[in-house]
Amino acid sequence: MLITIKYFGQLTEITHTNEETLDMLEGTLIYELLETLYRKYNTLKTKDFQVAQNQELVDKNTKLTGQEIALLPPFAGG
Amino acid sequence: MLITIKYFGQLTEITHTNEETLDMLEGTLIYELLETLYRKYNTLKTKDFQVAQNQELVDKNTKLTGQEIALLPPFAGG
Amino acid sequence: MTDKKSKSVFMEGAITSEFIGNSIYKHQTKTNIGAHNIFLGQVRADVINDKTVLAITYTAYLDMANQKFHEIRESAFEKFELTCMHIYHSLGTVKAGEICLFVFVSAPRRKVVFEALEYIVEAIKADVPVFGKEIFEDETHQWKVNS
Amino acid sequence: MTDKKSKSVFMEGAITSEFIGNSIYKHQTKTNIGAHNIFLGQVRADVINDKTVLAITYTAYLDMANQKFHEIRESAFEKFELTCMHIYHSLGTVKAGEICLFVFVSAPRRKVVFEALEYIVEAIKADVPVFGKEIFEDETHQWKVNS
Repeated sequence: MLITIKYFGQLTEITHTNEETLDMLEGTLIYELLETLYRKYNTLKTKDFQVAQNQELVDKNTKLTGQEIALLPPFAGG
Repeated sequence: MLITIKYFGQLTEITHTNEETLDMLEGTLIYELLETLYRKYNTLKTKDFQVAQNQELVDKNTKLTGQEIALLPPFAGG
Repeated sequence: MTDKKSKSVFMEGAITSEFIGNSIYKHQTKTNIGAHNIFLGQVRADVINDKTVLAITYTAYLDMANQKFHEIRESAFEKFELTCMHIYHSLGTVKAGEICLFVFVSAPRRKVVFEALEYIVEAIKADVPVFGKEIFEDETHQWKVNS
Repeated sequence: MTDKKSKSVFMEGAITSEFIGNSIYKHQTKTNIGAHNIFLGQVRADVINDKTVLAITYTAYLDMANQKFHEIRESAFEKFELTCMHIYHSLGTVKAGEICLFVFVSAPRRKVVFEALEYIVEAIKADVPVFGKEIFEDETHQWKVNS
């Protein structure tokens, strides 16, 4: 199952990309996806961020649905 | 003791003046001054207003000090 | 950089949107400000007994009103950590749709500007001797009362 | 006369005082409005470890941000009897002293505009995925976090 992952703000300084596509197994949970990303990007683990799936914040035990995932560092609007 | 009395807003439609001077006895209280004014202006009694002496709102049992008296209908600022 | 000097509050006629825009512009040099909050009072074309309000003519007990504005200003600066505060009120005739009150507070952070602005506007409504004559289209009038 | 249509919130660069003045001007035809309340967020020249912030560069997760702005708008109209509501947020670089957020609410009477404005501003700060990179005079940067 192809998952598009978007990175924002300071997280892009770690990933050096705004967006990538990963192939994950059906039934994978968000935290399992994060483990995969932590292996790829060592320092990502040290950063504070929330995860959105289909533009809604989700818990790390949520199942991947195949929709867009976004890693969102602390908001700074206004 | 000469007292200057100022009228504002709708009260001026009763008094037909913005300001007048009355000669009152020393020791006169505000409500006694008002009795005098009610005799002069019949419908003044039916109107809602506050009294200021020296630009501060005062109780009707306050003694006249000889300073400026103002009759203030409800405020409508802003 | 606290701007506490007292200025004239009353202006003849309506307060224009250009005046307000310009007042905002002047604050762009104050780079310790992070939040502005602005209240604008606008004259409503209320319909009362089938007659529409065209304008309000404002008068004031000027000496007392200026003294009250000064007290409100001092008290707001004491209660709230504001960088600056401006108050303007119309005198004379202001048409429906035009602005008659402009209150502008600024501070480094937002929390304080919300509290300060409401405090100031409520104090103006309650304590400042300003009187408003609502003029109807048939040239009759009634006297406005704050609620 | 309730203006509930959704418009674009994001603008490239700073929000100018002329834009704000013009937005106020456009409301003078809405003569059922008695009270406006405006919040402006201005970029502060904060000094952090002896370095001064010159500007903030804003980016956003646009699809989600627009959705959140829409939800905040709907929820504010549901909670408060507003005549109209406008929200503008900058994207890209906004210099210290310039305005990056403009929230404008209007209603017949004042009480509701105070409550609504604070509600909307707090919701924007909490829920909208906007990111701010604070640029220092030596071209280094740090990432802003709302408090």
